[in-house]
Amino acid sequence: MQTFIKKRLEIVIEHPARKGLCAILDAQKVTGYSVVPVISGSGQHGPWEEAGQVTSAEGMVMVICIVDPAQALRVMEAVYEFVQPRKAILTISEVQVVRGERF
Amino acid sequence: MQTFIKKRLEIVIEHPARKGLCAILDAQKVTGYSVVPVISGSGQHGPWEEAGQVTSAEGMVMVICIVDPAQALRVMEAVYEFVQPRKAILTISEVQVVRGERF
Amino acid sequence: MQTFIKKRLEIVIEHPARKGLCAILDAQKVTGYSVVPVISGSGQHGPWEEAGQVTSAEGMVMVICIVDPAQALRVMEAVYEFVQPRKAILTISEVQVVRGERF
Amino acid sequence: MSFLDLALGNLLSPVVLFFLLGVGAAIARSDLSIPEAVAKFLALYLMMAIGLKGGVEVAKQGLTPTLLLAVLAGLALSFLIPLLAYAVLRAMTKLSALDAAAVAAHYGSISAVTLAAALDVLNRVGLTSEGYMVAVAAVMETPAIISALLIARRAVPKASSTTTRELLHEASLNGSVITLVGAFFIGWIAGPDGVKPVSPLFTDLFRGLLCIFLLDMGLVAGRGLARAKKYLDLRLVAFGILMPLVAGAIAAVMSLGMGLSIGGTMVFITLAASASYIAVPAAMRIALPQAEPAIYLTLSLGVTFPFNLTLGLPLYLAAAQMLKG
Amino acid sequence: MSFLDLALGNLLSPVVLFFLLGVGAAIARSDLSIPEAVAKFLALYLMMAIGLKGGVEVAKQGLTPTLLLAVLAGLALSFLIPLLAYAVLRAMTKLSALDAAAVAAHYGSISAVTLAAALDVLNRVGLTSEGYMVAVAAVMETPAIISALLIARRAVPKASSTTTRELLHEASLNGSVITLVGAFFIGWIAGPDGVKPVSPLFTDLFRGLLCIFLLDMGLVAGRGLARAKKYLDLRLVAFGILMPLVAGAIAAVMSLGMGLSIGGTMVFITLAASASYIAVPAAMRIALPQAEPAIYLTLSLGVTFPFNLTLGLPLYLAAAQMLKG
Amino acid sequence: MSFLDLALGNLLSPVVLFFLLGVGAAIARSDLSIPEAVAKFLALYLMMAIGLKGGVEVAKQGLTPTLLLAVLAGLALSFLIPLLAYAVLRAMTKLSALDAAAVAAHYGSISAVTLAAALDVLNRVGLTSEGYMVAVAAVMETPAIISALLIARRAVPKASSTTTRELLHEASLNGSVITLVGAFFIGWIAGPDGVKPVSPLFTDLFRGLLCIFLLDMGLVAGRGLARAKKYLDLRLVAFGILMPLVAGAIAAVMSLGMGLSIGGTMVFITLAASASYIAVPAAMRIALPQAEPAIYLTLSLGVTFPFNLTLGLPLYLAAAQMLKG
Ligand SMILES: Nc1ncnc2c1ncn2[C@@H]1O[C@H](COP(=O)(O)O)[C@@H](O)[C@H]1O
Ligand SMILES: Nc1ncnc2c1ncn2[C@@H]1O[C@H](COP(=O)(O)O)[C@@H](O)[C@H]1O
Ligand SMILES: Nc1ncnc2c1ncn2[C@@H]1O[C@H](COP(=O)(O)O)[C@@H](O)[C@H]1O
Ligand code: NA
Ligand code: NA
Ligand code: NA
Repeated sequence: MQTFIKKRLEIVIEHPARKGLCAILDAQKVTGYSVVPVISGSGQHGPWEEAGQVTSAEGMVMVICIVDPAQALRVMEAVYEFVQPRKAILTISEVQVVRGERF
Repeated sequence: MQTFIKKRLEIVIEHPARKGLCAILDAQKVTGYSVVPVISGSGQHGPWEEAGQVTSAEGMVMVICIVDPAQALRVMEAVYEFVQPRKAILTISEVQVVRGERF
Repeated sequence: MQTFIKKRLEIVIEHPARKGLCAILDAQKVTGYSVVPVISGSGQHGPWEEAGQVTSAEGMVMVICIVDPAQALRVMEAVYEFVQPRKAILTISEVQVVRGERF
Repeated sequence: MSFLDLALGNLLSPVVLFFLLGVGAAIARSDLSIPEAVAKFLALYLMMAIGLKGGVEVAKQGLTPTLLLAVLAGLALSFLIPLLAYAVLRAMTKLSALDAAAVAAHYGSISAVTLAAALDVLNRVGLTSEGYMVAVAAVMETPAIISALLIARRAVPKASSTTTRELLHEASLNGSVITLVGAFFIGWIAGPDGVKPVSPLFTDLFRGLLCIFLLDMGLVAGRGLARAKKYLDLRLVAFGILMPLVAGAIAAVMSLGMGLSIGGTMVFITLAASASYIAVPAAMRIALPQAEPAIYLTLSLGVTFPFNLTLGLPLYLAAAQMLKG
Repeated sequence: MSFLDLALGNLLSPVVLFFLLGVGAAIARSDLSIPEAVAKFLALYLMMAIGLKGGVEVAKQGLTPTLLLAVLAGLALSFLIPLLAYAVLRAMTKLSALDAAAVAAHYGSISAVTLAAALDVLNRVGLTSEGYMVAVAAVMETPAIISALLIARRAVPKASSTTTRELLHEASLNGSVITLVGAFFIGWIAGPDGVKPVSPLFTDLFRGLLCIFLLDMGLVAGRGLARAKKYLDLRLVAFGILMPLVAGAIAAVMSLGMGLSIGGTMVFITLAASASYIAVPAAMRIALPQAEPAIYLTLSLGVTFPFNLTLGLPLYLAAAQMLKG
Repeated sequence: MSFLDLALGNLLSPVVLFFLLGVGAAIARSDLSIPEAVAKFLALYLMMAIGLKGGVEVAKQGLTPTLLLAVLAGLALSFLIPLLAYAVLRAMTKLSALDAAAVAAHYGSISAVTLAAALDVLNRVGLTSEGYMVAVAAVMETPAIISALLIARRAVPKASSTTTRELLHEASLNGSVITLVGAFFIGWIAGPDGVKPVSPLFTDLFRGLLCIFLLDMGLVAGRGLARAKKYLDLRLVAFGILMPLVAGAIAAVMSLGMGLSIGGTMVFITLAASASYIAVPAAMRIALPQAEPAIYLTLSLGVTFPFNLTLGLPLYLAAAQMLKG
């Protein structure tokens, strides 16, 4: 079974900034992304919990985006520019996929 | 601390097809899997949001399965056959674990 | 764009033990962690579903923690000691980050 | 009451106004949203409330032979409407066989929230319907799925790897069907006195919670409309409005020989005219994964449901009054 | 009323019927489910409603010396039942010491939804209970956890790395205990007049929301039963039915000297007979992580709870009538 | 009634007691929590209930010229309070310009749950307020955000990459604003008769659900307080208590020329004195991402909201009685 190497971007970002991030990914013409909830966490700004919150100001989400290595750098730079002034974590890792032409 | 190399399958798949996928993983005798919610996303079929949905027809979930490299190919092929006609993303990456005999 | 290599710990652990795990991560002075919900799964103890549960005794969560490679071993050992007697999965993988000094 | 009066009264009721608020908010791209857990709970609540109400009515009125007639008529409609819908879609639109079969399934089945809104309309004009119409609704949920699957298999032999048996199991044990049927029998067994202590929740709050549910439906429908352009052309939109009228007309004709009350007739027409948006889409993702969900969801939720809710319901009531009045 | 009448009336009440619907749906492998957020909210609501009701009663009736007696008796039961349960489990079944201790903790503590169902049964037959029974319920939640931990430590010295103090903190600040106690005091402080404006929510909707909660409990219990075969043998099932009877009998005997009303006696027996399914399982995962949760959850939720709900409650009422009637 | 009577009656009402229960549970580190989905739903429900109520009142009383006056006064307050708050913060505290601007935005905008609690207080003492105060509340939500953004831009030119137009769109289409305004118009259009069938949900349950919402607010506020030490110093805490008093006093003075009833005056003061905790924090994360959220959330939710709820409301009522009594 042939596999292809891709990059997996994982961005933990504040809920209110999620729309903006997705707009940037769309503008970079990535083939897609998935958003996973984050229910609590801790960082330089201290710990937080989603439970009971009525404002989404403090919540975070995790955006996962599989991109082709040829485009990874471009996407990363655009994403980095957006997340840089914000509470956010951006990691990149290597994954393999079967349907290489999809990404 | 000794670690062992394993494979991490990450499958983003439609909510209604989740049971079917888990049945295939069970049939492949994987030692386990975990299902993580996906709350929104975008792809070839356009963007979607879980919020407010009463039908689960459009939602996606992420199934994560740690398998032994010796079995990874077999599991991947079985999974691929199932996800191939569906809206789904399948990625494989390398991870290390401590309790090697568990997987 | 310069990137730095870090370690990504991914721990699937029982909901009631989550506070304890986070306390250990805090004690290890990691720079942060994020907790992602798990809605169902299967393992040696059989399958489980979060739906409808009123007790959180059976649910699991996934704790993700990006750490510096220099500290990874220490953190892993502390985490391992805590998860060892419990239902839990601990995996480590390699990721790259842009803001290296953050972790 | 004339159709115009009925339509106006309907359009100005909070139930419809909240739906329109939802549609407007979605089109204006507001971030208003109802948590998924709450939306699913409200859907369940409506099923329980409708089921209980029907069961209590049957406990009060007893069973009549009309029941059997109505159930059989419902079964027949659910099986046959997909055939008609499929033929129309293939003749009139450019949908592929698979997509057409998937859409057809939705129109043979029913929409519980349209039923709830119909009961609310009847309530507002002071009419009631036969309690067993809930049983008719329940039997109409599933056959359309089977019917559509058979159509799809004939057109595209490799369309589906799901066996009919698996699908039948899946569809008849669908959570919303079970809740509706279960609550119906509970209402019947417990009777008016047994159900009374739970009526503050299941009767008094019905309309209020229906408003919130319809706000949510409006949001979802409005967001669906945003992508309608990509997936629907004018002919499909026309189908989404004409199909309920045709199916409703067939049901109206069938009802002539069935001895239903005005309210019962309106409910029967509504069931035929409504298109599923919970159970059938999920079943289609399993049975016909290659059919495009955006097509059938947008049609059912973005075109047919709003039409039925705003203009359809008063029309069906006017028709029922004409036929049985 | 005879036990048979009581049992039949109970089995045909919507509350129990919805529970059975849930069990049936789960066994038939329906995909019916209640979102976790809603289930947790309903559990919280029941606590608030029970607490307020109890507090208002105390505000109306004032405190009587029986209160102290009942609280002390409850404390004693919660501490001692685990000892008895542990001894029985080790003698009769093949459970390991750890698993037996963990199961024992559940039976010493109480189940709030069983209490809610008991209040519903009393309501149905037109009886009331002492308001302070809520306080008794609250004090019975935690001691069993400590008791079981001490047993486990003695049997398997390395069983737990949690200190008793940590656990005591954890258990007494458990969300459900806090809600129950808090609402009790709020009801007491605000009194009948203060609580009246909130009674449409906390009184009128009580039974309806209890139905939905029990539908959910039925689903969870039914799903648990699917794995019962793997974890429970006949002796464990027998334990799950006999233990509540034995604990209930002890409570019945204790109640003889306590001057409780019929309703209060039934509630006291029910508290003793019921097994925890929210607070204790979570505490056991922390304190005794190596005990198998499938065993104690299946026993408490899949065996003891259904037994109490269907046959136990009418039995405890009949017993209370016999003792105090 | 004297201020003391009012304050005591307020403190002993279930609504405030449940808030205090939540604060206590959070400080004691209980694991009590309300699922996020439920909390969001309750926030939405309060908006719908308040909006409908206001709309129905307007339908009953008709529009008066005071409406326009009150709306204009509200607009002005929402625009100007941030200027005042910013100046005070920069003069009195060590907050950076960005943080001060972000905090200022919260005080210009309003808190719907404080409004809900104010309506509850009026209800308890048998007073009502002008229905259109809901419209005033709605127009006060957004301008403060724009005002604060302009301040921040002037102080730190690169503070925000969001254009004013984007932000205006974002803020005015905020879900809670849309719900409040939408429900207001629905109440107005449907009128008393149209809204009656939904009043079991939106009127009868209002206070009960407010209790649960306030329990949740208490938990969130209490958890926020835990980190107050890190982010707030004494001067900031003083600001969180004095700012509502100052803003309320300004509103009181303005109300003198406005012909409002006692209830309306109290509501107007409350709107000015309350600080936003849903819409503004989210907008600030978008517009001024480098401002520290822990500061403005802790101030608004942990200091100003509890102050308003416990002592502020009776004070504002006493003031309104003095001015218009
Ligand atoms: N090292 C880390 N690993 C995983 N998640 C993190 C890490 N640091 C921060 N986060 C997440 O990002 C959020 C904001 O981080 P911070 O800006 O450092 O407070 C935290 O609350 C976590 O959810
Ligand atoms: N490149 C990607 N990275 C991450 N998730 C994706 C990607 N492409 C698609 N998805 C997810 O898979 C779903 C279906 O994809 P599609 O079939 O392309 O519409 C999307 O809505 C996303 O949730
Ligand atoms: N191989 C695996 N891959 C991913 N998740 C797993 C795996 N094994 C177990 N899990 C998760 O850990 C939970 C407990 O596992 P166990 O203790 O083996 O029953 C399961 O219910 C899954 O959620
Ligand atoms: Na139909
Ligand atoms: Na007990
Ligand atoms: Na204000």
